[in-house]
Amino acid sequence: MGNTKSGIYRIGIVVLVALAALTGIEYIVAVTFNSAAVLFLIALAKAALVLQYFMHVYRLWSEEEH
Amino acid sequence: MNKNMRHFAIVAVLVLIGAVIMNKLLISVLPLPTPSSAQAESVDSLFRLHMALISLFFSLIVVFVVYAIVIFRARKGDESDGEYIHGNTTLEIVWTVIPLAIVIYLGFLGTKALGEVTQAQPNEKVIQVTGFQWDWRFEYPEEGITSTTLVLPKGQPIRLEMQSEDVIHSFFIPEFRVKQDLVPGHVTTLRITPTRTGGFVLRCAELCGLSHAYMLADVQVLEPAEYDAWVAEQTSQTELPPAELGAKIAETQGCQGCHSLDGSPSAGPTWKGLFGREETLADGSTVVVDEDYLRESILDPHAKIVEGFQPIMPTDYGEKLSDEEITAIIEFIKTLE
Amino acid sequence: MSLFSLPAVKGLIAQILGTIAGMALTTVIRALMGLPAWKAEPAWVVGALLGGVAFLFAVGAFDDWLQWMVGKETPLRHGPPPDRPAWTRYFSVDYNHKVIGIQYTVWGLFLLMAGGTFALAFRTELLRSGMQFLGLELFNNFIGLHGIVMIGGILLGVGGMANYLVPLMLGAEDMAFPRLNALGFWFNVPGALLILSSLLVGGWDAGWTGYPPLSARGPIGYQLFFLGVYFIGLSSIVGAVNLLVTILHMRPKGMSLFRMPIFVWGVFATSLIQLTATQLIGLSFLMVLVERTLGMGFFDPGLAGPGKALLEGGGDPILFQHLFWFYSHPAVYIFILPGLAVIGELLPVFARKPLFGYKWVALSSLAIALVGFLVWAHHMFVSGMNPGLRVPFMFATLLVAVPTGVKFFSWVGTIWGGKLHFPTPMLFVLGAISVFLIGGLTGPILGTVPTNMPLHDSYFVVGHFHATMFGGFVFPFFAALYFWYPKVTGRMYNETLGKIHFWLMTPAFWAQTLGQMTVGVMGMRRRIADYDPALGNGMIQAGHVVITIAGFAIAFGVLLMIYNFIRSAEVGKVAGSNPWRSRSPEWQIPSPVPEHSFAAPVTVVGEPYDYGLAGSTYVRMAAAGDD
Amino acid sequence: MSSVAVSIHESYREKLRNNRLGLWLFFVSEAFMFGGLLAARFYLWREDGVVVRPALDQQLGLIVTSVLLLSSYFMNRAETAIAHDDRENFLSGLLITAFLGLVFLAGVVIFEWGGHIKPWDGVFGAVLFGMTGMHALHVLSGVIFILIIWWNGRKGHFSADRHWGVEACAIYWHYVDLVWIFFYPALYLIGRVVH
Repeated sequence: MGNTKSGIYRIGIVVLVALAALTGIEYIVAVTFNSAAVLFLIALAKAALVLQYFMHVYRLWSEEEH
Repeated sequence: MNKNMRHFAIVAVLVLIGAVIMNKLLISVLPLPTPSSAQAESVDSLFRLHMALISLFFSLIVVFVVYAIVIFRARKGDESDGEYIHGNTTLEIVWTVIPLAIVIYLGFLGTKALGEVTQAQPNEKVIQVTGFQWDWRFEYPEEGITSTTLVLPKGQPIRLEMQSEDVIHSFFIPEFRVKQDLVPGHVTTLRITPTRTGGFVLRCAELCGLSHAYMLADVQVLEPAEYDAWVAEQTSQTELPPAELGAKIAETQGCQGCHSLDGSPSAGPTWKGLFGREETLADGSTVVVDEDYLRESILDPHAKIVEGFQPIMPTDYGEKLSDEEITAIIEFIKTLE
Repeated sequence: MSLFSLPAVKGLIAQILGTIAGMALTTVIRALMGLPAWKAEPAWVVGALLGGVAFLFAVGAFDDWLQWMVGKETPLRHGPPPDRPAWTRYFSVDYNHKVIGIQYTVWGLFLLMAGGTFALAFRTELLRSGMQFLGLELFNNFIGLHGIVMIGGILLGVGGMANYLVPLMLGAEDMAFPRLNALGFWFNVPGALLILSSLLVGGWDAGWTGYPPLSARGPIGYQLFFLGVYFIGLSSIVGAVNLLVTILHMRPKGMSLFRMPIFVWGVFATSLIQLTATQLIGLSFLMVLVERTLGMGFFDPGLAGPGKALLEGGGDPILFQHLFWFYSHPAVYIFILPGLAVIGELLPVFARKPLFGYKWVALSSLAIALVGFLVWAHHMFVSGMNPGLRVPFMFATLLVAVPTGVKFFSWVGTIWGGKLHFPTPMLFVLGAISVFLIGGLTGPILGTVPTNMPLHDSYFVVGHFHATMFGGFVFPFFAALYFWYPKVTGRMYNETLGKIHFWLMTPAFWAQTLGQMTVGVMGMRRRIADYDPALGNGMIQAGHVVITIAGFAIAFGVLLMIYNFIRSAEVGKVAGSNPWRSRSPEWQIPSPVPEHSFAAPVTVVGEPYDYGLAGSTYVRMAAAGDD
Repeated sequence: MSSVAVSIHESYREKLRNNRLGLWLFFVSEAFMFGGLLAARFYLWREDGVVVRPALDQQLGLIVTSVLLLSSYFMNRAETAIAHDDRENFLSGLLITAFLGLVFLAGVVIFEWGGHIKPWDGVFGAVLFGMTGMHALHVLSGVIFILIIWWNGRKGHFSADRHWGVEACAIYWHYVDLVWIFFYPALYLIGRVVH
């Protein structure tokens, strides 16, 4: 999807959908077998998505253009 | 290199001499009170080992430093540099690994001694300890005794179950070595087996407000036969006259933590000559101390505050004390002319 | 020039007005909500908070950012304020790290002396058993004030050394964020004033640790204490961000991490702790603050019991201790790591020999910082916490001895075979080693649970702690003050007075710390206004006399130092750029350091401590003439 | 001339590098504070050693969580837009983000805080208000930050080359979202419900 504007928008939507899906799964886990460990792992996965795609944590250690 | 070897040999001898002197010195400036419980033995032997190690390492560093100061000091006007030595990896590893081994061994010994100190004993006697600002109360559930003195039979393993009514306190008798906090909302335990008869003082070791320094209680360790006699004496007391009962309640409730009996100033008004006195209240009005006023001041202490005092008295005596007990306290106050 | 145009004075006035405004605001809001309009506690909380913020706005700490908010750019100001005398820059928001370093140091020295005065007051009270002149309430207030004011002073002292020295030692132009740097200092002024003014509203009597439930019920002074600590904590955090970015990003060409002066390593390790752990003391005090103000029962067990318990109680005082010590134990490493780094920095200069095992010394600082995060519960061995935590925390605590040992052995290795010189800074370094040694060696006995039981909350702990603080911070800090004094002022201090200071303070401190340990073992508890003269077979009285006299001797020594510094700034002999023949970058430029420290970019071409290696250089300035 | 321009550009890049690291270090610092609140939650919300939680409105929890996630998407969109000099999407993205942030705040302040648990209700009230209050404070500051950026953006500030202010605002906003990712299950999902 690359570096074009629409490409990044599309990545944003994909990440949003993934986050929404994970939130839904969280809710289902909570009302069915309520495992704190699983809930914590899902939260970690969501956090990783946000860190990578929204917060661009990689910019800290990459010399980049702007 | 040869010269260094000679230096090291001299230093090694000096370190050993220094360690022995230091250990003697430390033991004389750090005089532990006479150990008086079974737990104290475990603690003290570990204490002595620590003292020996402190002496050895103190001597090691200090002798090296002082020796270097004497031998390697620059002569007047000498602006030259010292030897160009960057470091020595073998040495670094040695002085990392040896202390590591020592501390792990110390941790192991500490764990073992901790096991001994907290070890549950067969036929433990349970005593309930309550701490409050700024006094102590001891209850003996088996015998049904409530006391302000902690009386213990010698040689008997004791389990203290401790609670606090207000803030954090800490149970500490130096001769017994062990210590444990009393935490509101928790029941904490401490095990003691007294091994020496005599009188001791229990001191609160956790800052608990104004009179923390004076939060003390007497501790008596008795021979088992004497202890039985004490129990018999305590349990035979029946039907005290109201004023004497009131005195006893006032003592176990710790009233004298804030209200003196001899007229000396404290956190609350003194009880000496209180009954019938005219008090000026914080709002400027006056009131004559009678039975109703005293009863109100116990049940709802913040209703009328005497001038010059803070509204700090707990408000839960209505729940803790029965009507008869409050009457008894009032009778007791009446006797304090 | 009118006194009222001085920014610091404007700030003070604004703090008072802000406090009044906050109180009025609270009263109006309460009246609008239909509550009784005046309630002292919330009014003071809001007032104190607004007052502190008002100080920062009025002093001008936010000026540039306010401009940025409306889209304007502001060039970095340099030099003294244009239309005022040069000295006024020390009472203004100034962006030069050297000015900020001096602001930190002087304000820190002031707080250290204030904290020391509290100590002398209650030390005099303890000269004899029985109550003499302080009274129980004031005594309890003073021990807490002594603790927290000293901690504030130490943090400022650390900040002073770090801010002044780190950019110079790295060969950097300034700190990474000069404006943030200024803000970081100015947080401390309203913060310290809040703490000191708590005495006016009843004080607080739970000691600097402020354990609830005691701290959840006392006078309003607690709230000012909490807020004051919060401000000083903010200063720690922004200062740490600044130093870490500076160290990681502002190094000149050739300055690899393992070529930095060892002091910078100490600051780096310290900043890592300050950045993270400080949040926890802020949080724990904030929780008590809202427990008092809004009735949020974090620490109040209340009516705990089965069923509806957690809606009506269930708070736990032990949680506070976990949160509190998560900062407050590593905090002592915040204090000592820069101090120990000063020892490592000065020894090679005065031994004319490389620092022994540079990498090991550097990494031992990091190791202490990291292990320091895993040992907090050794303050809680008898607190009633989960007993299963005792053994793991005992092992972790004992581990701290290993990297600390590496430092001691490396120091000995550094002076062994050197050409030792003994001016005042070197004397203080050697004094620091001896004092920190006894402080460090009495650590394991407290870290081992069974021996901790009799010693916990006794004066033995007081002795141990003061030895680590004096050996790890005070002695090295004084060494640093004497050492860099010629760099800062351009003149030498008076050597004789410096030596008198040392020979007065060192034996006095030894007597004090051993005296404290002695009475502690006899059964003297901490934080008590009165003690039983019968303890230690009646010897305890003599112990307290020794401690008190020693305390006054130390105070006199410190006054001598202050006099020396003030006087020598006028009459001291001109020092020249490098009186100690040091290799570090800051000594290769003129004294006092010019406004823009380095006239030309710095390049690092060698190792920092190659004393004794002929022809080696550490740093090179491009304009110095060599190719 | 050109060499001066290059050096200014260089210094902007250096500053950007510093600013980024500084902001992330600030996040690390704040993480310890939020972590302390989480630790308090798991320490205090237990009964007989079992993790519990109060009965909260699950619908409300899902709604505010979704709103915050959605706002993060629009924030990302705004940042991407300015990186490509698309001023229109940049400004609209910011406004939508700020609006969603306010919706989140309203959900917390009006509906959650208006519920049956109050701050003085034992550890349930204390922890609930402590966590949501501290988070709401960050959301509020984030909204103000966004509005300041929007105001300046409208006046023509920021470009594809120079928009550190926008980037800082964006990652701050995402950080607030990140915190909620952990707070949401801790408050609403984990543990046995007590009454």
